[in-house]
Amino acid sequence: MLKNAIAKSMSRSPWIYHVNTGSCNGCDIELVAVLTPRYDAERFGFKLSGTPRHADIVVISGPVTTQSKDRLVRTLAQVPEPKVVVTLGSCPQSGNVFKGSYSVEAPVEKFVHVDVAIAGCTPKPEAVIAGLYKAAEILQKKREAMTK
Amino acid sequence: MMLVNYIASVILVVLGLYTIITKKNLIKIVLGMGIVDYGINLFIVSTGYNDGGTAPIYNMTELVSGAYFVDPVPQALTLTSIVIGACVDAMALSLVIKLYRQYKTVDASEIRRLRG
Amino acid sequence: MMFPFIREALSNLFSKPSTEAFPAAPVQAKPRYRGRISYDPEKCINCGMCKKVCSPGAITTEIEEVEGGQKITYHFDLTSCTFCGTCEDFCDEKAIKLTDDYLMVAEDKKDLIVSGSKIKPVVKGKLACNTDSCIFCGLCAKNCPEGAITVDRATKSWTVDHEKCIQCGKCISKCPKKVLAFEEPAPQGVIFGGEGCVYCGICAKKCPEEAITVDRATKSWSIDRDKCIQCGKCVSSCPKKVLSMGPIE
Amino acid sequence: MDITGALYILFKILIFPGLLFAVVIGLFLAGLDRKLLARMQKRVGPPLRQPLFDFLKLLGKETIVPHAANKTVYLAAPVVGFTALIVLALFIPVFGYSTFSGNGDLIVILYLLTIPAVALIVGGSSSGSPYAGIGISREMVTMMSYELPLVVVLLTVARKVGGSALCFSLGDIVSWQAENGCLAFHPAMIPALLAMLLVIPAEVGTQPFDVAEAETEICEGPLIEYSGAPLAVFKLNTAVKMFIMTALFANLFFGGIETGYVALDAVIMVAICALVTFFSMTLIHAVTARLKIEHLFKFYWTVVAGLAALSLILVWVGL
Amino acid sequence: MSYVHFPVIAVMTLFMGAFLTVVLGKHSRAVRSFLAIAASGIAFVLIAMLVKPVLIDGEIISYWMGNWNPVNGYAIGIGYEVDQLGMFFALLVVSTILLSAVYSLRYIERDSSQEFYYVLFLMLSGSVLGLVLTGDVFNMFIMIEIMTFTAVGLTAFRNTGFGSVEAAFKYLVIGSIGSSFTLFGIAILYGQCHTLNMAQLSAMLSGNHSPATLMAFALMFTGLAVKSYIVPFHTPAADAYTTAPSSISMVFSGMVNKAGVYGIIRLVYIIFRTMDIPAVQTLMVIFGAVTMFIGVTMALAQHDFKRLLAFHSISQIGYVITAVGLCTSLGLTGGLFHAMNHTLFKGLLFLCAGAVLRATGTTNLDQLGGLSKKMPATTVCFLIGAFSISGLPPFNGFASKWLVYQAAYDKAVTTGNFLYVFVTIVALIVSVMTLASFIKVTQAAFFGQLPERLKDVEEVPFLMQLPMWIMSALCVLSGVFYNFVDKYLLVPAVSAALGVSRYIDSMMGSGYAAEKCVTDIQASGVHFSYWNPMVWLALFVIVLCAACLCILTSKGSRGEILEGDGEDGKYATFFSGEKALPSHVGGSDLFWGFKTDWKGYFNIMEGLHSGVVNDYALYVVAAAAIVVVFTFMFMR
Repeated sequence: MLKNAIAKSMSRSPWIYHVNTGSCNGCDIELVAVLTPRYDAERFGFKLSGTPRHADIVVISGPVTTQSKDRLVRTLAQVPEPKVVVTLGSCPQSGNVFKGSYSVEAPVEKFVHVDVAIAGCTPKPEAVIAGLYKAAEILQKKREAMTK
Repeated sequence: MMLVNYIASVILVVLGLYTIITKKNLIKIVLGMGIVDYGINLFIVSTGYNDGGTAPIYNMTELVSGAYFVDPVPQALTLTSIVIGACVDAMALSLVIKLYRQYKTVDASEIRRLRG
Repeated sequence: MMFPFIREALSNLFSKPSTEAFPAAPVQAKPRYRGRISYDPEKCINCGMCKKVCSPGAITTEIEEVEGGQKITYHFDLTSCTFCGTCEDFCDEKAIKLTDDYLMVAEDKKDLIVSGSKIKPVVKGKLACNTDSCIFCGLCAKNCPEGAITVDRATKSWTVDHEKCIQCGKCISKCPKKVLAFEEPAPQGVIFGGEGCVYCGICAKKCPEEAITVDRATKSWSIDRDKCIQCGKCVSSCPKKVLSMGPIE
Repeated sequence: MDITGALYILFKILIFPGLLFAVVIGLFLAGLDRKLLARMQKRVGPPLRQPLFDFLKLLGKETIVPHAANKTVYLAAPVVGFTALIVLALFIPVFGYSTFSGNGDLIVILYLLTIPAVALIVGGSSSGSPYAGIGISREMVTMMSYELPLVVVLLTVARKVGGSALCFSLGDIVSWQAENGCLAFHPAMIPALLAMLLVIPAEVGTQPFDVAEAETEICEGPLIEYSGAPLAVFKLNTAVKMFIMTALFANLFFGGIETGYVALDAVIMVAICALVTFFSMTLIHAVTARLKIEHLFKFYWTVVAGLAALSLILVWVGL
Repeated sequence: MSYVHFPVIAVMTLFMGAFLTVVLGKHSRAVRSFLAIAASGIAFVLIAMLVKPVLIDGEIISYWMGNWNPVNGYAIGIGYEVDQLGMFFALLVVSTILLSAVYSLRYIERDSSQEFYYVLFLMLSGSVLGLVLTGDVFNMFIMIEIMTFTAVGLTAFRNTGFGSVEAAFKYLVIGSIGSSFTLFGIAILYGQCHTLNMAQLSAMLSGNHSPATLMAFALMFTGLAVKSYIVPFHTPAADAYTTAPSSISMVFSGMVNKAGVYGIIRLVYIIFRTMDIPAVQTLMVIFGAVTMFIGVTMALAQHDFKRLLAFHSISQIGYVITAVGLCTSLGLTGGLFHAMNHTLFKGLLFLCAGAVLRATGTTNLDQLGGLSKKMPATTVCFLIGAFSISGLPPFNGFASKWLVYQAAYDKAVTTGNFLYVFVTIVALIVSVMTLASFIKVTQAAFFGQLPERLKDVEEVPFLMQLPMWIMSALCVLSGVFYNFVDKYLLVPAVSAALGVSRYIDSMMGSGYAAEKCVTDIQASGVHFSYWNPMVWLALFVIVLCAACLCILTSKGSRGEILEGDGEDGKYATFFSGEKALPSHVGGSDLFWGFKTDWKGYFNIMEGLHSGVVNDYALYVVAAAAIVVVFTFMFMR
């Protein structure tokens, strides 16, 4: 019973940790916009946490610059399982307009497994909500898989 | 009259304290401590004084009726106190030597590594 | 007042929240929102202009030789797209459109790639027979599905009805002496009519491959045939209609 | 002690007014706080059960002990804090109904209240993170800040109730109010009441006074390295602390409105707790921004302590 | 052999031990260790054997040296009088001695001229034990003097180190001024009463104070206050505690300043019996409040582990003086209990500081960090000590501080005096500040990042851990089973302090007190009720439940506790994604928010603690002058 309750709570209280790997701040702003009264992601229990240790969902924005690559990998390792990795915007998936630069390591999939990709440059807050919602569901599934 | 003794002892104590407070030289501070000691010793020995009393030594042959001797206890106290005072002074002076070796000065205002 | 928001906070408490009930009630994007790309391969003339103007290089093409021509596939990688809309602007055929679908969320990256393909038929020359080596066995005629070939062994004549021929190539494969073949087609290309040209240079501007050079001063028009991809943009954009597509020398 | 008595005490400890009651009401208040805050910001806000979801979710996460941490202290700290809070819950009567009859001594409460904070500090410190180092320093300064007004408020109440006799017992304070009316309606106690309202958010650590756990500046401060079950217990501690502080407030200032029926009392108590939560935490949270640590200290030692001292002086001159 | 000889034998054993050590112990480490342990052990056993007759049966042992019994109601010889108050302190002293001796065995093994260490150590122990057991004021003075210069010698023991000779010199100057004041007071008293016996003095002085005896009171009070290091006489104490070896710092704070406190209690409660005069209460309470506040704020500003502890010693003595000065049975109980607790937890903390010093070679908080992984036992002991001194329940500091607050506020509401309200608030705030400064030590020395320099640190040997564990256990036990402490130690001691006539009677013959019209001090105050022991059961059950909760949930999930190497990113400290570097938030970085708000105050305080011995002497003399003036203005 407790197991079920925990699994159910997983999708209802996902805490987000946001990693900016050299983003232009467009996506970052939209992510914050998601918490504003108009979109209010807190309805679903989303909360921005300040440290990866508290996080369930890691949101990556930015094209993963060479400088930030190690930090990203280290930070992701510090997130306790179950965790879901979400890429926000086009940059982490492809590098977007920075593609091919000597200082850009995108796509992020080279280092981590990405669970949900939210495309857009920047994504509309609704898309962010939809993406995070999907991530929360994946989180629950991962938890259920863990305890099986 | 013992009043002079008392006044003198208080003056000695005050002078000693004055020395300790105002003089920067460590040797002078130690001397000040000595002066305080002597003032107090004078005071103690004065408290036991009885005018016209003899030395407080039991000697049955010389003990005549009506004769009395000074209080022996303060004298014993004074002796003890002098011994202790001498110890303290010796200790203080030895510390001054050590201090001079470490700090190369006997100026109290320079010897202040421990502060705040 | 030390706390200017106290009144607002209290009045908000008793008023309706301004939150949109998003996942429950779908939200229409605002007009002119640039979202998911839709691509109509039928309209596409494979000019490649979109690919050229795309700054993040989100558009890729694949050309595959298939039966009946080249299969040309366009991939629009939404995870790489900046949604600037330049490709839409540059597409003369209106084959690309940025829709208002903003929900570009996927677990699998493939879901975020919009693709479309069409088969561009290959132009073949006419069927011809080298009658010098032909033995007029008639196998070709027998195998022709349309009955376009007529072989007369007696008169040693071999004829083909080009109207009926569908260029299926069965005859070629059946020929024992391998004397049948499609003729080399005349190379297609832009033909410059000359008469009436005002040397405006629109064709040069429209050319995605910059194959056309127009010099107004010397009234010269030249084309680099190697560069030309025969997209036909110059033809459609010519104001004086002096350009045409056709076989060239 | 016979078996029924033992069971009864166990009931008190584990269910009402001990563990279960405190936890449920604490989570309820925490949820209410978040919901009302959201509504004040024109948001829908999380459901009332959100703190419960958070708690359960954290239980299901991995518990990572960082390499730099001292494992024993790191894991024991939240449990110690939680234990202290539950003991506190037993000390704070539901108006007339208290577990240890009349033993709710104010000084004991004051000191037990420091234990959760100390647990947080020591736990954070043992995690070995420099962010936690900054966090614990801030938490400690916060504690020093609110302790002065809290002490003065408690002494004021003790003087008001006890007169010229020593009265540190919360039970006596409540029964005094039953006879003489709630302390909240005594004019001399109004400044103390306001001071107490301002002390609660710092004690609990909500928005303008949450310098110690400022997640945007120092990554949650002492909690930075915590994950999983220990973090869940820490979050639970905050929720229970909300209940403890508001219940303490209810007993100190609205003591005498008991009906005699324990269930009804409990409902009234929760209602007062909710009101206090709203006024002291939610409303202040909604209209202010986070203070700096030195401003926080100054604020508590001047404004709040001043209010409390005013009340103390008024009471001392016999008002 | 009757137990009446035990007190004298105990004192003599220690002095003989000192003598034998200097004769025999020069070359053999085993011999001097044996002598030190044996002497302190015998003293401990002898005093412990007095627990039954004195504390439980309530007997007061009076012992006349050389059988010089009083003649015609006049004391002639030197008397030893062991009442419950003296016994209480004697127990503290002998246990401190024994534990310190055990700790010293390994602690000073790297030092040279160890035989002198033991000589001075045993002489110091003997003098303090003699001080608390004697019934003669001049004997008391001599013990104080021996105590002072042995303490000075021990302060300067590690005289190659930083500032120890300087500290010793300052200690000597200030201490000898204090002793001189005491001697002066004793001389005046002798001039007035012609006796040196405490009981007889008490009988003669109670209720009739002439200007001369008031002067004597003021001077003796100042002299003993110097020995108990209350503000403004605290300056040499801070220096000496910092630079002395830790085993000696423990002795200083555990018994040397307790000797001063004992002297003050003896002075105001027994010899002069002035404690029921409100002016004396005010004087002591103000001294106590100022002491605890200045002590703790100075401690907050320190960067050195031992110096911080030294200022805490001063601060805690402030609590004791305040509580004792309230003159209620509650206050006296609280004060004595806190004195005892202070011996335990401060001794423990100094031993921890010593362990850190031995292991790392420094006590500078800015250079330490992360020791908890390397020295787990020390860390646990330190935490117990820190929680005890900060007064967290259920440790012993809480029990005694709780009594102090109750007593202070009780005094406030019963007298209606606002001063005591203020004192209560100060006491409560000081407690929080104490906690704050120990959090600073905890963070700076034991938790956080381990500096590269301290990679090879090792835990101290078992022989050094043993005293620490014993004291930790005592800290917890005396907090939890506080009722036993109260019943067997505090109640007898308090009633002895208040029961002047019994003291006089047992020394001078029964009926002597009544003859001189001496009445006991009527101390008001309810007897306290502690929280229900049932709470402890509750606590236990709940801890169990909480632990079960954790275990239960970790079974239900895969959330087992994971540990790993720092090289693995998962277990590295979160540095915003950076590679974990040794960056430690140490001693001087903490509490800057608080310190900026108090900048003015701290600047003044740092100016006052100038380190110049003349300034310190000036404070002593000025304070003595103030006490004299106060005495003459308000005690007539």
